[in-house]
Amino acid sequence: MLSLYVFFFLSAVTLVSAVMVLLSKKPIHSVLYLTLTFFTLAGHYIMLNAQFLAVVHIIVYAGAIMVLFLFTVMLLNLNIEGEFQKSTVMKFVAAIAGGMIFLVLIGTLKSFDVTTVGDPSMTQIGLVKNLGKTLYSQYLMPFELSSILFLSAMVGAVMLGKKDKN
Amino acid sequence: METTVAQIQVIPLQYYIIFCSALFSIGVIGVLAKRNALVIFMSVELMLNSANLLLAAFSAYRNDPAGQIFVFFIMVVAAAEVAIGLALLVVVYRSTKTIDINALNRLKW
Amino acid sequence: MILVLLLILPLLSSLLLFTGKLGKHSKTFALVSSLVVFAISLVAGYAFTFADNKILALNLNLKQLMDVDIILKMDAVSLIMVMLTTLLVPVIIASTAKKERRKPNFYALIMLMQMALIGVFTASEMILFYIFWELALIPIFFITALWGGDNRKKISVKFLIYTVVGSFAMLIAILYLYTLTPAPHSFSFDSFYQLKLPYSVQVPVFLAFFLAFAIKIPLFPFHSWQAETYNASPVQGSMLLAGIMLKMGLYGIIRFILPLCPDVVAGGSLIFLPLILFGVIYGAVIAISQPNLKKLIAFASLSHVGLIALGLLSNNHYGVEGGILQLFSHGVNVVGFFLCYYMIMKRTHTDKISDLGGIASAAPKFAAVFMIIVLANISLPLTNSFVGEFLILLGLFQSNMIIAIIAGLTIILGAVYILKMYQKVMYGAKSVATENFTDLTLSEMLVFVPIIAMIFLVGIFPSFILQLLQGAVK
Amino acid sequence: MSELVTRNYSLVTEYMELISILLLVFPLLGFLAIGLFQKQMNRSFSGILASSVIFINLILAAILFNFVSSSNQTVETQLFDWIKFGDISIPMSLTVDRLSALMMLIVNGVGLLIHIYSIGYMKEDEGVNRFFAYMNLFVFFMLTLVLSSNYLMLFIGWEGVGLSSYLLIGFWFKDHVNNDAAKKAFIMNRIGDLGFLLGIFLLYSTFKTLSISEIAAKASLMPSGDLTLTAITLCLFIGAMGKSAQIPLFTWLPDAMAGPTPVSALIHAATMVTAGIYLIARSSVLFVLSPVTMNIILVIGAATAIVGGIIAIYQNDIKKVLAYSTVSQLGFMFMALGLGSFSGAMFHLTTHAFFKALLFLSAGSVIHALGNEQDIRKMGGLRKKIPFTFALFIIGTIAISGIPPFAGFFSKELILSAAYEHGTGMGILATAISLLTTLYMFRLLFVVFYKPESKEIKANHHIHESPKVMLYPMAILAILSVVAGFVQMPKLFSETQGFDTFLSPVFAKASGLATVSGQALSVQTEWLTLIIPISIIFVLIFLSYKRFVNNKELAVQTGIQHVFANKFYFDEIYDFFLVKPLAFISNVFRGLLDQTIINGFVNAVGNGTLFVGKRLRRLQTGNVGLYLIFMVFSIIAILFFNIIL
Repeated sequence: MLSLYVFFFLSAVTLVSAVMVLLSKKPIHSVLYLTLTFFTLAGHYIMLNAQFLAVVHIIVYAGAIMVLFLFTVMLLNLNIEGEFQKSTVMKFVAAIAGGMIFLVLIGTLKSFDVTTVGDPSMTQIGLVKNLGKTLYSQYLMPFELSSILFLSAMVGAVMLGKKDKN
Repeated sequence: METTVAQIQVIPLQYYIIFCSALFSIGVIGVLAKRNALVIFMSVELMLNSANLLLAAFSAYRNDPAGQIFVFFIMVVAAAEVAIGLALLVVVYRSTKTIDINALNRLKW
Repeated sequence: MILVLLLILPLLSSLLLFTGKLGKHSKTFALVSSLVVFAISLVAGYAFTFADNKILALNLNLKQLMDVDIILKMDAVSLIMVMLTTLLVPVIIASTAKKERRKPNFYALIMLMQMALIGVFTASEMILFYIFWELALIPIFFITALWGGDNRKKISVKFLIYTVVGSFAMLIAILYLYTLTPAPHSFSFDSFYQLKLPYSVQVPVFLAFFLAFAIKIPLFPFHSWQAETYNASPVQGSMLLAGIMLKMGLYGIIRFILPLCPDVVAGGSLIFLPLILFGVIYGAVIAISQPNLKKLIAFASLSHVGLIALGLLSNNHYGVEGGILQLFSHGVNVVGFFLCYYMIMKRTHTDKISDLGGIASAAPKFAAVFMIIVLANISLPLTNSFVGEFLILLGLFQSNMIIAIIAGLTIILGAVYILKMYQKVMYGAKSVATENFTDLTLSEMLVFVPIIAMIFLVGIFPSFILQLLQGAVK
Repeated sequence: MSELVTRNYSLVTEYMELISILLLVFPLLGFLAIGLFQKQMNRSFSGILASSVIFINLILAAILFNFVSSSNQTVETQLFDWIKFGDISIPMSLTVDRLSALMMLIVNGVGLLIHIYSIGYMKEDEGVNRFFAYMNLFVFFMLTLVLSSNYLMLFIGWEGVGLSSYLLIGFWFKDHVNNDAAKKAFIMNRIGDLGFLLGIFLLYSTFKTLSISEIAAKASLMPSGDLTLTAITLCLFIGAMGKSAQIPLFTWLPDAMAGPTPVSALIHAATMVTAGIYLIARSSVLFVLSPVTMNIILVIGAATAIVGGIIAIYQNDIKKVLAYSTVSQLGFMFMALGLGSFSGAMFHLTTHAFFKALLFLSAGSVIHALGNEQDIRKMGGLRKKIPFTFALFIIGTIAISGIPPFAGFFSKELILSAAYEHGTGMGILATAISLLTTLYMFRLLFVVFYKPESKEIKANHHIHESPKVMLYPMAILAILSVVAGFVQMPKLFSETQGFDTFLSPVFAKASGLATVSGQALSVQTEWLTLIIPISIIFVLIFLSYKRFVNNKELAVQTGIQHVFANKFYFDEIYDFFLVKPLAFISNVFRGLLDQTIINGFVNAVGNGTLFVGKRLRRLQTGNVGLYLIFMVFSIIAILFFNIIL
């Protein structure tokens, strides 16, 4: 039962802070609320017995991505309040769209259930050891490819960020 | 070890589905309602994360590591995407002095 | 192995020409390589006649990499088509005048075209076939768009889009049939042939294939690109189009429609045969009042290929065999016809029939050559197209008498437009344009030699082709 | 296989087979040699070469003829398999029986004489080499036609002679009148050819073979009046109508006179136009078994004979008169065929070949003498200027008019007696038709040779007799026209029916199958049928002498004569009902249907796409937010439908 309460708590915090990401006027606040969201999500991962993911999640999102966002805000001096707002109609439309997609997603996914349980002995899949085994055997090729993706992303970012000589 | 699974399954899978859908919808609303490119990026992150969480949930309920592996890859892609995306944002800002997406309408007919 | 050679050699030659390193010698090189290809095809024909099961096959199994095998097969029909291709390409290359300095790319495109065409005729696997089928479009598109006449860009784009529309219909049919093949799905022709499709499936499959081929051949009413494209392309392009490429559609009918939709062909003769039949008459009738020589050839060709299609779809083995023979003959004749047109065009710079006249007295050699080709076009006995048309009409006659009689009217109409044209172009008094008409030079005569040789060879000894077909037509 | 067994491989037959092949080889070689070396060849040499080729052929033909007539065998020669696969096998093979031997002799004999004549006639022409090449080509195809042992090979010759006829009519191709005539001849022939071709299809579908002898054997087992046979024979007859210039396909033949006169003599009088008669005689078994067709042939033959004869009376072009005469005579031969008298038709064909060739050559000699003048109104009194030609012309005229003892009399007599056997009415009709001949021929004779000289003749001082190279062949033909008839006397005079007996093996099967056997005529009636026509002939000659010799100008035509002179307006009718509509339809198809509707539709699809694209472009506002909303709503829609379905 405890886990159920924890789940509700974490979910509530996540959703509230996610909403706050959108509602805050200043970008910097949005970034901070987003950070909070990521932390609560990490909590969810732990609850799902996916410890490795939780750790990676913290490192990647809270550590790297958020820092990038913060740097961007800082460097470009973007922390201006309410500079541009969409019209109310657009916001309304957006809200409706969001609501509809929520309903439709639930409608689509609700029928899903865990019909076939995989190998029941594989209980500790979230641990580094088990995950690593899968990753380096079955998914070796995509794993290596993702490193190339990273490399090219890095090169791309550097290229784009570089100031024009002229 | 059976207990771990049982313990997880105290929470019905439907809860995760509803929660993740809600989070995803918030992301969608953000993308649609905001004009600030930076916030739109963040909303995209929200969507990615909701998908991640759902994958992890399915993975745990099905005892299948593939789901978690995919989460892992999605993180990789997300990280790369943010790096490139923010770099693009910087470039855009340099040329237009704003990050309002409505300024980026050069592609119209 | 020989099949691979047939594909690789033109490709290599084409690539070498694309580099542009050969400069002035491009034409010579292209000519020599196409002759080599012709020689190889002769060897293939020789090997074919001695092969046990009358089939040359190559099967590269590539299942590990993708779901596509490379299967090349050469049966009698393929052999005839390949021979036609390899015979005509040297003629086409040799026909380019020295004055018109063509860039190496021109020859490279022709060689690429040859490779694609040979691919179409030898592929025995749907995806491979489809790739070659579309690949053949690319060179002819550029030949038309780069070296064509007035309005070339618009017309070549129209041509491209038009034919691609048809190809997509075919692609859909191919993919659909693929899903019907038994469990480890396969694109190979053999697995397609083993399908025994119910009638309700045959109809849509037939329609899809028929649309693709009807546009390619072209059959009425999908022909409107034809005259325009012939008119806009350089003569070599028109020859490639009319002589070989249009045969792809007819070849397709033999390869797919006949084995896959036999019930439709057998039962539906009253639905599509009248349409094709109308096109046959239609082309001939239009040719009568056509003032432009090149367009006249186009409409005459429309009429002739329509007749071939009638034969192939006549649901009678004489019709099919005659159709196959006529595929070959028509290719030779129409190229010959275009060659004659080119000789006139080169000297007079006009293709309006009313501007010409009196050539026969200035150029007796040319008049004789033109006469032979013209007579072959109206299928006089002892020329190649007579046997084919005879068998086609015989087949039609046995399956549907009325259609055969109406189709037979082309014999009369053909004589009308051909003789009218020949009279106006060659006879009478000389006009301004033909005043200084010179007779054929030796090298020009040489280009005509294979054409005329084939006209008589097939006309007098058609058996050497017909024998090949023995048993090929089920 | 059975063929192999039954074939008698004696040395003689082998020689004969070789000869029958050589018959085709020589003219072909002649054509190729003259055709290919046109430029290099000496102008006078080509004629000699061409003639000697035909001369050799004539000797060969004579040998074959002798063999066939003495041994009563047919010579079958297999050349090679032409079309052979599966169950269809059409060989190139030759058959020499008595019928083809006869035709072969006519073709080569008359051909040789005309070749020699042409050496003189075409001497001045610049295209003389081309001319002789074409002539040899014609002989080649004509022999193919005559010798072939199956219908498809016969069709080769059939179309081939059409081609040579086309080439020779349009020989002087600088003038479009000639080309139009050539074109017309070819196209009208093709109309007939289509009928022939359909007949071949029917034959093949019915009998599964195209060999003439096998078909005859199989057909003789079928009942008389069989519907398929009727259809086949009708189709074949359509073919014959085209080639032999019968109503309604006869208008090309008078126009074909645009060609050089020797061509008219050889192709359009003596040989090619008789191919239709040959075809029907060849297929006699089939025709005998279809009485309906026979009646149609009879009607059309009679109609053609009358129409041709009437038109001939009102023509003013010397060659046109002869041309219509040919039409009329051919019609007469078809009548004979329709009456079932195949040997009568063949006999008349033979004699007609001699005297019509003679007449044409004499006409050519007249034209030659006058410097290419063909209008008889500008002639007259030539009797004294060119006496030799005159003498030959008069022999021809007498022969064609059927005055005894010249050849025409005997052959006409054979047909007339067949007609009287059929019925008295038919007999009288046939007699009337043969009397028409007298009318137009003697009109021609008197106007050209007897009438007072016209002013053109008086002004022309270059009138000269033709050279010997032209006159000798004419003389030989004249002799033949006189004596050829004696091989077959009327039954009253002689018991030896040379011609009938000679051809009887060929038609044996057909006559055995013939259903209607006419009642034999009494001796008195036969005498009457002989004497009355002859006396009328002399009356007619006298009348036309009165009418034409003294008139300086030919009378102005009035009333119905216009219709006759304008050949019953056949050309105009064709023009109005066929040529003009075809041209109109062609233009409508080309301009309206093809360009406006079909191409318009295709272009409209393209333009429509462009148009819609231009409009839809407006959706691309450049507003990314808007795009996103579209996207999200699309996703919603997709998911929504996913739930529903």
